[in-house]
Amino acid sequence: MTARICETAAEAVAGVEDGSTVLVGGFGMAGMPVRLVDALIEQGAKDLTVVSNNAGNGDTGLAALLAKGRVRKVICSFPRQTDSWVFDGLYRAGKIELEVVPQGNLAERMRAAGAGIGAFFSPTGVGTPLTEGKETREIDGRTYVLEYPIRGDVALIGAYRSDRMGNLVYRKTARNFGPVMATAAGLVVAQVSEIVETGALDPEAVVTPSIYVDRVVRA
Amino acid sequence: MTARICETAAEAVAGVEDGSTVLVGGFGMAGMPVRLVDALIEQGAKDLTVVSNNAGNGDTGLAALLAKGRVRKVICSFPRQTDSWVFDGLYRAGKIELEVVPQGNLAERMRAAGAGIGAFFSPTGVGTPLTEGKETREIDGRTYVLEYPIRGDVALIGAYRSDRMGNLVYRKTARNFGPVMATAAGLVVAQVSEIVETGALDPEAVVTPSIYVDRVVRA
Amino acid sequence: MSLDKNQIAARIARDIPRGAYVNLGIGQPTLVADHLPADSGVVLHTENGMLNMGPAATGDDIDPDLINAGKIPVTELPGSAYFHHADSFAMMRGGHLDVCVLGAFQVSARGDLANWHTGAPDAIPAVGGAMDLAIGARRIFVMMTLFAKDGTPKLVPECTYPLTGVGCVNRIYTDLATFLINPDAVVVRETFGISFAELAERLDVPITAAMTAASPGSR
Amino acid sequence: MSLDKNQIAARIARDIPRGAYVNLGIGQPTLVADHLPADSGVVLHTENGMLNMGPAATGDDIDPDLINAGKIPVTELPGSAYFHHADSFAMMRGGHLDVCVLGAFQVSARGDLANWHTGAPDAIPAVGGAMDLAIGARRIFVMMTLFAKDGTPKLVPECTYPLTGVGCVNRIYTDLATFLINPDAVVVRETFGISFAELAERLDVPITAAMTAASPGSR
Repeated sequence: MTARICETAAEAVAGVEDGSTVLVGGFGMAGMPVRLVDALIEQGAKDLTVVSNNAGNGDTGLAALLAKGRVRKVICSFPRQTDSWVFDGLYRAGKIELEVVPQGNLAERMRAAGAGIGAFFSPTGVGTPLTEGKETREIDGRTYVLEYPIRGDVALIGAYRSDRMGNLVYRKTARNFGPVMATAAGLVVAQVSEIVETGALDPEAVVTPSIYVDRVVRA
Repeated sequence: MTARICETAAEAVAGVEDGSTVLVGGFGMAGMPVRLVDALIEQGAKDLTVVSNNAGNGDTGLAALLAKGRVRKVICSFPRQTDSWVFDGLYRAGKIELEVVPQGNLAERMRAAGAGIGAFFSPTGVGTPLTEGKETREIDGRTYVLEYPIRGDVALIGAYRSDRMGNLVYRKTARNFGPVMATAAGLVVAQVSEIVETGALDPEAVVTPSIYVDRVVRA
Repeated sequence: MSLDKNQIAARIARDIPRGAYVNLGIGQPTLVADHLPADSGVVLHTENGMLNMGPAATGDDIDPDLINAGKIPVTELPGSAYFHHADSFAMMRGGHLDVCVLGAFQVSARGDLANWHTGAPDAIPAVGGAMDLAIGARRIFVMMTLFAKDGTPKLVPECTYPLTGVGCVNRIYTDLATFLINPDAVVVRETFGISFAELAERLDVPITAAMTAASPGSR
Repeated sequence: MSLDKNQIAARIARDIPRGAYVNLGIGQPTLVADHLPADSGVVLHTENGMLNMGPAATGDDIDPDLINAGKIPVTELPGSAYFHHADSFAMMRGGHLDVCVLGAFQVSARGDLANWHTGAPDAIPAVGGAMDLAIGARRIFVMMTLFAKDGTPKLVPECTYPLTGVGCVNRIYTDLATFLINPDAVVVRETFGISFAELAERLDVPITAAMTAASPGSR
């Protein structure tokens, strides 16, 4: 169904259930849907599993969600940053579970979820602690590890422009995980800088077609 | 290495060796690199395996390559068309080998080759004659079949515009297999309608980044 | 009165939800587009890489770069988007299309679909995107005559033709009746110019009347 | 005289072929960019979704949507292209980058790389794209000091830190020497302010002088 244009961020994140897996776009702050994460804090869903490249920066956005104790588990590639003190504290206190996934496997596992792929053999991480215990196979002389899809109940992403159907374009490296996460979740919510009339986006340059987008809010 | 802009189609296909696997873009005639296929006929490589969605239309392009007896095997999703008489004749005479692959598996197998994926579990074709004898696995209650990458020695693709580095954009549904094949071959040759100065293409709208393109010719 | 193909198409069009993303298979299913209300908001997908495809192109609007999966020139509507083949089939395989309407040679009582090959030993096999469509969309509607020209039913206990997909069909729209393929029964939702008793008599498949069998669990 | 980090970076820059596609890892490897000739045609990749990245941004050019993998604001050059994370890591994993330069804690004599984790039990694990880079590029150059601050060698018989990738390093550029990791030997190509004999004495890894061991088979 074509996307709904929401008036508020609260409307855009309404209905997220306790225990959900939430994919959160962004690489550091670029592409991070801060307003949606703030609205999710207001909304109150708890016991969440968050899938994102990082585990929060500073005290806002994802870090604030973590600080409120709403997140049970983080699946990410790079939790440790100079300004990840909220996550660091929770982790050292044993208050949050962490699954570290190599960044490319993280992206590809979500891509697999969106593309109907049941599992795939990746060469990344073979022979390292991050793939310990996983099934491996030698194919054509190279060793691969079997990786399974990561699917979200919800994806919160940041984009640049949306038309009224929900077609999205991004801006520079803020594109990052948004297009992949949009394919991999049951409910996809996009925070955008601008909403334009349908027909105003170049069909050759649409990055996320409207089929993947459920709700859009300008923020 | 950044792409070379070639003066002629002959220069663009120089060096293709006998026995090569050649990925040929296009869906029917849309996106079909006719000039490159013609140049390949001139160039003379034989004993080829051709991977393309169809097996030639009419008497030109891919059909002409087949008619010259240069192709040992075709891997495609849909050989039989109203104007595929060249292929039909060769096939019925036992002069050409055929591997029929569901269209999505064909695209995804080339994508896997380009993306360094060793193999993947696809739900497409399960329980049908086209996946007979292939490894299957039940994952999360659904049955999948294991599919392996298809890699080309050469890819011949059609695009709309290239800049001088080899960044490509396509036009409407002529995009089809081009971007995937460009990732999946050792030597990637693009026939384009127009070559523009580097910097003239919108970096947000580039579909095939120059890293994938080896030779470009205007045709 | 039994329905003609346009009447079947109209019947299907009525059952397509507003704003749905829909793929109409090559051949008769494309007629469904003519019967969608102008304000239906239905977005048509064509597997060769486009969303929000418009009607067939005529005259000066014909563009060889803009075709549908049947290789017929089409048009674009505001809000359309182009994408490459791997992305298009990821969209299909990943379950993002709401409805796909396909033709069929045979459908079995448990929803197996046979629509790509008659099994004739001299036929050149050609599958295209049929298998990807069959297993990909959330709901598969089949559009066909209920009986072949020789009078044999096309709704059968087990398909005798090679399968396209296993257990994938949700509904069958025919000239004589509409069937729901439910997990436990084939339910006749409505009949056209034939009585339920006569229908039961002419089919080798046990059928149930809708009044007793339709349930929220229907697929 | 031993080399300082800028001199090591200059040494690496000299070995990067013209027109190569290169990823420079976070930290010291980014210095290599400053030493590439203006006309090198080298195209820099950043794994967060960009090709043909320009120098770090300053002043008004700083754009929070345009950052590198180290989350530092950068610029774009003519001919750049943006793409999403799954596409970016497909590019890396698929072997399309010519060279990747990475830092390291340890490299083993057979080219195992350890650069993401010191193995300290209280460290929060964080891998980012390190494992994807390690196994993806055609050639991996490591840039590091040869000895840790405590004087222990970082070129070791077997890595004691957790691995990033197995057998993936081709060359090691250090302050005291440049090493080629060949299949059968660690070859010293050049030394800086240290004799071969002294180097052999201080390392626990058998080394060979270039004159006798460098061969066309060197990786």
